[in-house]
Amino acid sequence: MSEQKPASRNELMVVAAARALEGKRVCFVGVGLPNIAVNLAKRTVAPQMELVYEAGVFGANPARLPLSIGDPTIVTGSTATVSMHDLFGLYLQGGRIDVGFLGGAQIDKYGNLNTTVIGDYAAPKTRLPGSGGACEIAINAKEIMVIMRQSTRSFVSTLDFRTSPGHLGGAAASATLRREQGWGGSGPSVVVTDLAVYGFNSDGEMELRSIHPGATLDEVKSTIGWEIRTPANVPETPSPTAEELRLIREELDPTGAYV
Amino acid sequence: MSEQKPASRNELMVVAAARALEGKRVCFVGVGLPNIAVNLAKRTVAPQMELVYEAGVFGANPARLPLSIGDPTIVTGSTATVSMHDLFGLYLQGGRIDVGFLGGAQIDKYGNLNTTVIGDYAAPKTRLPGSGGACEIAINAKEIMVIMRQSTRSFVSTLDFRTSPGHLGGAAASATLRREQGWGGSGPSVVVTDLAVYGFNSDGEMELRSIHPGATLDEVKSTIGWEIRTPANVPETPSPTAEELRLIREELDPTGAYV
Amino acid sequence: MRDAIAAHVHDGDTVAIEGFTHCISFAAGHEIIRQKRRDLTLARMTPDLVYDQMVAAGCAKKLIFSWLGNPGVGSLHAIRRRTEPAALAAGETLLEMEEYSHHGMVGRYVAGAHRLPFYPLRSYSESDLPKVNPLIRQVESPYGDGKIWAVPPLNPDVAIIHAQRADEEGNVQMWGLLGCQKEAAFAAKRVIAVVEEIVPTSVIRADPNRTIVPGLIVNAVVHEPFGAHPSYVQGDYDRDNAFYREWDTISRDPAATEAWLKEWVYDLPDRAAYVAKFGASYFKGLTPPSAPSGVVDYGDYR
Amino acid sequence: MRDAIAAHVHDGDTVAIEGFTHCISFAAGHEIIRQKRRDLTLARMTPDLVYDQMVAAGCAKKLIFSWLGNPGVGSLHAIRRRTEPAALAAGETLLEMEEYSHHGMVGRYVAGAHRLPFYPLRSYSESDLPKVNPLIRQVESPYGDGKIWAVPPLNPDVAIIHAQRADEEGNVQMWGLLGCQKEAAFAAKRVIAVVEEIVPTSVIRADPNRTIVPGLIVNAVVHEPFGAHPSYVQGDYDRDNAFYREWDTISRDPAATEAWLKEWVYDLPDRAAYVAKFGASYFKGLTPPSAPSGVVDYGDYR
Repeated sequence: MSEQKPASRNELMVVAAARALEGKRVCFVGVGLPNIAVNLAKRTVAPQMELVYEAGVFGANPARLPLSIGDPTIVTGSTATVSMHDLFGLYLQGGRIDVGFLGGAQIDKYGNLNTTVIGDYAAPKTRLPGSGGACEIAINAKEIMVIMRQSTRSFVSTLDFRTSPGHLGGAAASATLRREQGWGGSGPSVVVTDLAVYGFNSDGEMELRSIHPGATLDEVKSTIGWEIRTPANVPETPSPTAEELRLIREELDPTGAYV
Repeated sequence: MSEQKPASRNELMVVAAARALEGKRVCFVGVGLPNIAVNLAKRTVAPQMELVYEAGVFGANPARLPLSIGDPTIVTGSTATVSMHDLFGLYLQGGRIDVGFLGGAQIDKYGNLNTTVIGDYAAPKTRLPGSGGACEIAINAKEIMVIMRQSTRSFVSTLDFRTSPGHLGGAAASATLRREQGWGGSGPSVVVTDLAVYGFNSDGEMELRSIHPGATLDEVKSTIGWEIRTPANVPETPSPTAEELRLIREELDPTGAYV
Repeated sequence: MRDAIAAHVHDGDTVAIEGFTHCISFAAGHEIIRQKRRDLTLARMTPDLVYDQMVAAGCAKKLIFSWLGNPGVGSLHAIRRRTEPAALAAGETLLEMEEYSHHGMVGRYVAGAHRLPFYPLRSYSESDLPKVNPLIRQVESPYGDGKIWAVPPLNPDVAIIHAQRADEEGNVQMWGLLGCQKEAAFAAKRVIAVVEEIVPTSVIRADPNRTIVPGLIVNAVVHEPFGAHPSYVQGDYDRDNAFYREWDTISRDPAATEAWLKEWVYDLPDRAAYVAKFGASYFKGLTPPSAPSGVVDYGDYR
Repeated sequence: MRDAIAAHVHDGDTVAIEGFTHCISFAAGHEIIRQKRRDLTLARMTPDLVYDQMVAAGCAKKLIFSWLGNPGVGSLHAIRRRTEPAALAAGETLLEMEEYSHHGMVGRYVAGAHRLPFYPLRSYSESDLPKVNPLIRQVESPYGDGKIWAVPPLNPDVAIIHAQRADEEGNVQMWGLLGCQKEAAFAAKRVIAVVEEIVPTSVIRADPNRTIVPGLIVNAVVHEPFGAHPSYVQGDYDRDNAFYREWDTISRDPAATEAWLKEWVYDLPDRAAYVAKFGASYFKGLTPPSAPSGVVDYGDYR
């Protein structure tokens, strides 16, 4: 193999997200970056993982990176292709999904997500795609992972719109509500960005777990709209392997359209 | 063709029931006698009729008389074979069934039916099959036809159990209730027995329409547990044709197990 | 089958051996009888011969159902003897009965499978069924258009389904009458899939729209050819109608029923012995000529 | 197609051209644009390019949806211009928006198709969606276990679905992603089925489990090869991803959008002319190699 270019920040993000899926069994794949991260995980740390696409596919085995979550390559060779009624009712709400992988335009410190509008709902500054399946994935998947680029516009103290609930106003209240209302899931566990990896502490608040190679703590803090909880010593996110980078560059996204 | 035996009372019943289906489009086929009558109609007066079996078959084209409503011959060559959830939800409750064809152990003068128990529910004298799909067919099919042998045990003034609603306590109240509660159907229109054919008058009460060849008005009246409404002149049910009898005897029920 | 039943069906469980006339796992029912399970609640839209046999063998304390009969033939006499006080044998108790309509039973499985607190439907108005089953209730529409009926979720401890084929991971494909096998399986805590044929995963993946139950929710896959006899498997064998009629005679007589259970269940170790006792030529007589589906193309997208 | 749209799509109608990424009837959308329908309410889980084009052409007054975007590419710019006040052109009005989640939209069609007053689901808790859509409400479980969310039925005036094949009676078979085509069709007052291929009824009847919509509910069957381009049809052709990206550029500019509509919709008489304008070799480039399903046997039971 010839000398590899060093990993870009997007590549660092995708690799860290893929690694977070190690050992997971059933993953619900969202549109965009989650799609790439999950397909990388399937080729590396989680070959046994079943990919579930909200389009109606269980056990997808895509021969190419799906261009969208409705790409025909997710159907051919899959274990089961079903109606969206079955997918959302039997698989997701029925409690069969271990990890829901979501993106978003805005996230707050409790992992609540906005994919609906920037600005006022009735007269938005920017109209975003909306929930799609995100709202119900956030409620029903056993665990939620988030992948998104971080900036003061996206990591905000107050969402313009709460599309998908995370830990609401804190873990204790969230856990009570989730139990009492029969939600299937326990909420977000991991957030991966182009700069760092975050978890959630026992209060349900986001907490820095590791910083990607090349990023600094100052940079991380200055791109978050609230004071992020930070342990005394922040480890560095392990670097991508040559094979991970090769898979992204040669197999999953050869045109560089997504990463 | 050799000399035919004259029609039996069961054959008269099946032929009269089949003829009542002339011009009907979508018929929901119940277990037992309705199954034979409907299959005869499909071969005679209603070749365009779509047979719907509650087992999950639309547009059945059975190559033999189905032994039960779940016979594999109703699947092979059918237009659509679907789950029972779809059959009862999309086809029946969704309002796509023109005629529901039911049998029963007891019927009253308003066409209410009992297929559940004879005697007390908790400690029955005879335990019958129960509703199956009958209760929802009675509520959701646009029109109901009934086929059953008549006797003072089956044509009763008071049902031991009302499994499937007919015209309840009379047409006016029934129509109001059906409309207000959003029932799909307008209730029973025809009852065919081994002795006669009945309709329902504007009060929703059963009324004699014709007497089969060989049966008498006295016999009809003495086998009904209430005073049946009878027009001044009761016509005779037209006799079966040689072809109708041949179909029953040679194709539909060659062993005579059902008719 | 022996291991699957031993591991997944326990005394007191709610068991659903589903299949609407088609693909009824008699093999599983017989193994449950052999392993002498007791106090089972047997759920099924149409308790037919297999539940009549299980009731006769003393496995059941309760039925949850919507139609009780020998389809196309008549009554289930063993069950009737446990239902009609006049017919009850000394020392026997009445079966508990929880009764719905077909749509109601389907709805119970759907609610269980979708993790819903209830399933709404337009049945039961002016029927006496809600009077004798307090679990059939009304729910108020939040859109101001009145009340509709509801049934509660049913989540069996174990669902047992029979189908034409599965791979070793338990991805099940089925054609012909689908009944409520999918809904019952997704509603259940544990699933046993019994199939005529184990096929390579590539066969399953070549036609993913045919999959009704994924291996994800299947706890045991059992290869059991002719495991649905005397019911049928679309394309594989026909219903053994002679036996359905014969059972009508046998089951009217408790002694004959006991003798039949001894000969065909207790005295045989497993389904293979049952099939061998009939002999291969017997099943040839039940095999239909071929009626192929044709092929569709999914396209190879790389 | 001309006759089907003229007969079944009227000004002011609620129209659902469904298909989740797969089998989107662009041919029908373009014919609606050509016939200058106005004031339509466009319902669809994922309004994509075809609705962006219809909005750009002035057909729509309202959207009912759950995800608004160009899948895998980005935004729908014509719709955004009718949604964001700052981008609104002089004389234009904001589109009315009625917004759900995917499960909510599916549930609306299911309730419509099953003739239910509402569909219950476990979405929306602690989301802001119910605050901006008063049709998302709560319903009390009759089993004492609290409230759950509900959406109302959606019964479009017309549903338009695309599929691989149908017979002349309109019995439709489809494979690959099934989306909510079946539910939308059963919910609708009228149905237009558009297919790649008209096949003899015997082909349909050879594989009845593959039928998703029966001719019974279909008002018009339209034979329209490549009628879903630039979306795809499983096994027949791939998504024309280059066009999805191109539309991102075109649709950012109102003038370019208008020019595209003129060249590819208004100035062409029908879909055949659209296909001819690309040329046959263009579509060959989108055709995948074969991936056959295999055959199953239904058995010939006489």
